[in-house]
Amino acid sequence: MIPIEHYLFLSSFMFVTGVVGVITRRNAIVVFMSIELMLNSANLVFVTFSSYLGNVTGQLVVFFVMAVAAAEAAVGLAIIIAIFRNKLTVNLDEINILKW
Amino acid sequence: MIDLIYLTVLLPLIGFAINGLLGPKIKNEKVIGVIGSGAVGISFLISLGIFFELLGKPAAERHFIVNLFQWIKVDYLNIPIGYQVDPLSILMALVVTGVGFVIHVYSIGYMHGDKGFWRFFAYLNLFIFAMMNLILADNFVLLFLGWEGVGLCSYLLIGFWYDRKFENSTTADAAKKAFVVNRIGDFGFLIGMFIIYLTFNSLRFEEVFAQVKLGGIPESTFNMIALFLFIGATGKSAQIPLYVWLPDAMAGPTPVSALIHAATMVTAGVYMVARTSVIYASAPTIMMVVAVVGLLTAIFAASIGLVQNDIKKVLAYSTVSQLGYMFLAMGVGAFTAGIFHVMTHAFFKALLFLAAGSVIHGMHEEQNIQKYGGLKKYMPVTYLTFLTGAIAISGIPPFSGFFSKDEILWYSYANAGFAFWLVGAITAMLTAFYMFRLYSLTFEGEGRFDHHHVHPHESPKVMTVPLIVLAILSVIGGFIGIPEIFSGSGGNQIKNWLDPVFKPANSLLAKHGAHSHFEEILLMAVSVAAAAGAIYFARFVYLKRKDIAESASLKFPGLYRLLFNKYLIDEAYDKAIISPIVKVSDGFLWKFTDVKIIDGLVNKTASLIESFASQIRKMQTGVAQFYAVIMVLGIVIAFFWIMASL
Amino acid sequence: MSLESVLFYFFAAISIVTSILVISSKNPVLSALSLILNFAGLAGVYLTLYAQFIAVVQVIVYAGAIMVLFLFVIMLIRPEAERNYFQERKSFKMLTIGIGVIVLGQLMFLIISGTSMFTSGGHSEQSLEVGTVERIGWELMTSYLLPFEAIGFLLLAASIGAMVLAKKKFE
Amino acid sequence: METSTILNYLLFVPLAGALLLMVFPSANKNAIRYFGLFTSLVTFIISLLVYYSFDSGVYGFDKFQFEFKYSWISDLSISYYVGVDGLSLILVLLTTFLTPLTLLSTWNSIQIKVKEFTFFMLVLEMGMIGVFISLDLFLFYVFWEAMLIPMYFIIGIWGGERRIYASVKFFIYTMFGSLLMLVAIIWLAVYASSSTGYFTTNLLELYKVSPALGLDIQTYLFFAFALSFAIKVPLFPLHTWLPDAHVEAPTAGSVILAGVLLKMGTYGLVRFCLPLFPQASVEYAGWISLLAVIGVIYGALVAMVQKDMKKLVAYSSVSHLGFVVLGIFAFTPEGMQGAIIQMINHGLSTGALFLLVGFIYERTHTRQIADYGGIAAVVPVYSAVMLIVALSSIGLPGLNGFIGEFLILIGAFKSPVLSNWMYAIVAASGVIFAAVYLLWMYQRIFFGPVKKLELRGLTDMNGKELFIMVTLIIFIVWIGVYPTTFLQMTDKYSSALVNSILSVNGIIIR
Repeated sequence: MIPIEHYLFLSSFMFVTGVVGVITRRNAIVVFMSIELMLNSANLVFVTFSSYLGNVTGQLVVFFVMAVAAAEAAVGLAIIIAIFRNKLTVNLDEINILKW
Repeated sequence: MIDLIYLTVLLPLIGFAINGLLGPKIKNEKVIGVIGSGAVGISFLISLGIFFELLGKPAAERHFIVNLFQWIKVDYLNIPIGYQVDPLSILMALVVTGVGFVIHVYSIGYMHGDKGFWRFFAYLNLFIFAMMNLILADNFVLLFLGWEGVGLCSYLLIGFWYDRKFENSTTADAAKKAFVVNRIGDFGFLIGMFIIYLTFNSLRFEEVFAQVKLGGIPESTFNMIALFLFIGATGKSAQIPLYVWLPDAMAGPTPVSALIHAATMVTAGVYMVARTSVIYASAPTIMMVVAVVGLLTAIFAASIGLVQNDIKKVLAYSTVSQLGYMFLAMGVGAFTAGIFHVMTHAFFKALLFLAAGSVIHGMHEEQNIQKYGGLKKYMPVTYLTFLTGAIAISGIPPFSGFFSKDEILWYSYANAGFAFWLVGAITAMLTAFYMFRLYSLTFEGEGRFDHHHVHPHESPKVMTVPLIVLAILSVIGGFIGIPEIFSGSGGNQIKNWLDPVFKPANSLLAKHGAHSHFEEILLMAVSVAAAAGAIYFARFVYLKRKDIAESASLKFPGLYRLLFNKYLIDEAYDKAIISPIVKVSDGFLWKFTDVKIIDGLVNKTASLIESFASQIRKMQTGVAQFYAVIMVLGIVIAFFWIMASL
Repeated sequence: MSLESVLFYFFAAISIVTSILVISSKNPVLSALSLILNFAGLAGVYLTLYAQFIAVVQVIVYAGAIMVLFLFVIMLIRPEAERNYFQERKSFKMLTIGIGVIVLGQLMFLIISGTSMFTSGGHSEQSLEVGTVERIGWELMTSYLLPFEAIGFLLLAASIGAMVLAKKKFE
Repeated sequence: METSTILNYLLFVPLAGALLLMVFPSANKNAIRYFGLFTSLVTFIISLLVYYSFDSGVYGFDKFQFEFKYSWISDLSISYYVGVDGLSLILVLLTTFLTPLTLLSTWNSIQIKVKEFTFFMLVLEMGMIGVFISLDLFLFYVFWEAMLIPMYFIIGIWGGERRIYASVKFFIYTMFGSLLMLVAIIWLAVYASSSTGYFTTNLLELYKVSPALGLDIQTYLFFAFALSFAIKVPLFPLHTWLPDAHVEAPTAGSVILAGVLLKMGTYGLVRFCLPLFPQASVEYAGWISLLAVIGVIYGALVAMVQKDMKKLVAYSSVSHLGFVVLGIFAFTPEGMQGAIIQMINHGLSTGALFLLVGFIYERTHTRQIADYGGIAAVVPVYSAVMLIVALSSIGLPGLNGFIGEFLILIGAFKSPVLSNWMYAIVAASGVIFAAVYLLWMYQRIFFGPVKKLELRGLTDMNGKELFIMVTLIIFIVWIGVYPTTFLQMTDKYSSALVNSILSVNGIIIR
């Protein structure tokens, strides 16, 4: 019998790792991966509660999240390719035109 | 017949519409001229018919109002388009349409070949329309419509040759000046009208005058009304201080000067004062103001007229001077005499202008009298008629000017005192002098024009016949107003005719002590003698001893220049009023207040916000990860908040 | 210690280690591979929660499809390694990690202090039924039919979008 | 309450036309123009139908006809509630009359993005009609704001060189005032809910409860409303957006702006400020009238020295609208009637002036007065038409301007509220300046010798232009000679409004 907190701790840890990754890394692809990490940590919470509460909805949401994640990955990576094609870099420090 | 009065107004309007809209298509000058003159001619005939119809009625019943339709109605304010037929209005209508018709006919010849021929006749008809409204109106607002309407026509006709130069500026400038100065007067008229409405709750002559007669209204109110109305009159009738537009109005074609700026429109102010005589009679102070202003204008303009060299300018200042006479008459309570003078003046001044036009026509548009001379052998009809007019205006019996002018002088002596008579008589003398200066320099002596290039010739019949008609009127016009000392009690026809109109006013005026017939005859003799002397002196100076005039001007160079430059009034107005207003509007109101302060404040507010925002937006670095840090910090704070609330 | 517990801690340990590897390795390829491992570990964790369907999908979709996409992109554009990653912006990184630790601490505090709320519903044990393929399939085809269709549509749109974006310059 | 749906047609025909326009191919400019004209003509005919069955004998400022009500946001008692009385109707007629003429005038001058232009014009027409017929403050506010957008685009896309500056200034300036009004609307509705028991923006219900508010509250609300309207009027010193907007706007934009949009400000004052806050209106009438009189003189003086024709006409609007405001705040039937008729006059005369300036601008591409001179001989018809319109603006008796100014001045003179002749006397001196600036401009443009060689090649007005001007001049003369047609529409309304306000304030006249 595993206490529910352990699942949540695991999820929290992965989430924070993802956050740190998003902030510190400058390679757009790695930042993207960190985001996937955060998504998965959220998924874990959904599944955990679904299982503990005996409610199937959480798992269905996870299913949808995965689909969205897949879509997002496809589009996001395409954007990264497009940016790379234009600027020949995926270093986020150099992609800073979104300002005044 | 009286019901047809509206036709006298409508016909000129129809003439205007036909000539104005179809004129360029018609092209045929004869057709245009006949339409224009015909409209006025028929109006004259109708007026004449109504006149005789009135004549056939007892004096007390000669008053009719013909209402056409309701014009403005709000609450208690009810203004109809309605025409009033009474002795005064029908007399004026006869003068306007009669002289108007003659001048229309004359214009056919004078304007021959002008590219704006149709336009000219359209404007003239429009003028007659407006003038008839002014005269026949049965309420102040309709009168004001005519009042402004004649101002408009004056504007259009002064600026008729809009591409020509006139003196130092353009005809368009003169036209604008006329309209604007008139407007200043109209402003006064409007205010006077408002006070009338406020006091009497009506703007219809009948109702207002009926209430005036009832009394109970303080004199100060009447003073105010009369003063503001008089401001309107000074604008329209070219009195001090608003006379400045009339000399410039000579920029228009000569028939216009004759019709509008001598015979009819400029007398509108006199007519208005006569029409509201009851109000003036209730405001004796303002009556005195009117008399003084009239007198001052008379002598002031006459003195300027002494030295002018432009034939039309002399006549213009003479007109101003004569108008001053009319106001003097109004001011001293001689309403009948004033209107009488309006009528005779219309005859002889129109005559003088038309004759001057004929001279100008024959002299190839030359207007400087120093370049005339000896014209009587080239244009005999013009010469004779002009002489008739000059004698008439000088007040030599039995020409018409004598009767009306002398009546005025007599009343100013009887009602206002010797000083008024004296100044009036001096003015009469000056008038005789400058008229015969003009006459002598133009028609007598040696020709001073370039005989090779200028070939003076008499004008065609269409122009001379009107001259003859007016000359006859100038001679006999005075006989309807023979003073009672000659014709016996009740022998003054025009006085009898106008008596019903002025009776209320006369009954309000204080009666002065009786004067003997001897006094009257003595004064008359003195003034006639003075005029005759002035005529002789003028002929002597300008025909025999030209050196006197020159040496006089050299002896008093300051005075001469002052007179020649018309007392520098125009310049003073320009310096003191016009250019400061323009400068303040341009430099202070617009470029400073409007652009810098008001709009500057608006734009400053916007730019302040903008500069503040441009500081804030620096936070937007464009580095997405920086935003992420901020977001996480936000999460930290949010969590702490949740923890604290647990 | 039951087998469940052993498996859970084992997979959890894999997930934790690999997640750290994802964000700390210089080479993006290494990060990607670590992420695959992380997803696999998560799939194991899902199994301990009796979420069979999700676990399998996790492996197939995430570890299989998505991560392959990542690797392809990495290969395609060959981003240079973040050479100075460990030297540059040390203080900023430490600060970020500090913030991360604070957030983790807050989350743990909230989890601990909120446990009573989770368990008060009476279900303190994992449910065996909800994670089956049959159950999820049934739900998807009945109550969640509209979202299901919508998500299909979204994927279609995304794939078209990805193609448009990744295409050669569109003039 | 009798309901009628005719106002809905009036409102939505232009919108439907605008939407239908979407399916037209952009290249077919003439089809678009004809369709736009057709739609606006249909709207005009509908408004004539409304006029035909309108009963002008109804006494009261809160009696509306052709009412239609449909609950919109029922929780807040906000409804789509429209209706007309004389005041609304006369302005609606002005709107529907000017719009087709304006569209006709753009036949040649607008060549780019014709479809978009026509679309915006039709949407604008709907917005303007909506403002005039709304009987719900919230609905009014929606139209009031909605109408800014098409105008913003009309100035911003088809305008002159500094069009962006002008359009943004126009938008933000007007928006600023409107937002205060929105606050005031909500505030008023909240206050009113304490006596009605529920929140409502229904104008007729607010008419009943609002005058009972205390003077201090009324003052705040009055100024919030009045500020918004005063900007629109525009009342001195809030007028500076107007010259910029007019100068940069295309001719059609200027015409609509001057002809109708400015009237919304004065309409708002009459419809909302006065009856909703009678005590405050009377309390501050002196100050507002003072600003109005300053505006009359100031606008005229500044207009006098302008070098750009459009700017001159724009400043003359400031002067004319000053008259209107003075008439409104005189609180006499004469002043009110004069103000209403003067709104129409200004729409016709100034609209015509802008059209005329636009006509000549199309030919010479300059609006500087100094670039012209002596063209009366070249374009006689044009100069004659210009003269008539200028005279109407000057206020020559017999033409429309006189009726309005005369009534306003006479109203201000006998005003029981202003009780000082100086307002009217000073304002009356504005008639002098009106003559000065317009005639001076006229003289500089038309009189004298022809100034430049290229001016000799000017062509006179074509048939379309002449048609537009003749139509306008017919009304200019009509109002001048027989204003009863128009005065009687609002006769009862004006007396009722004035009497009610005066009786609320305990002022007895006569």
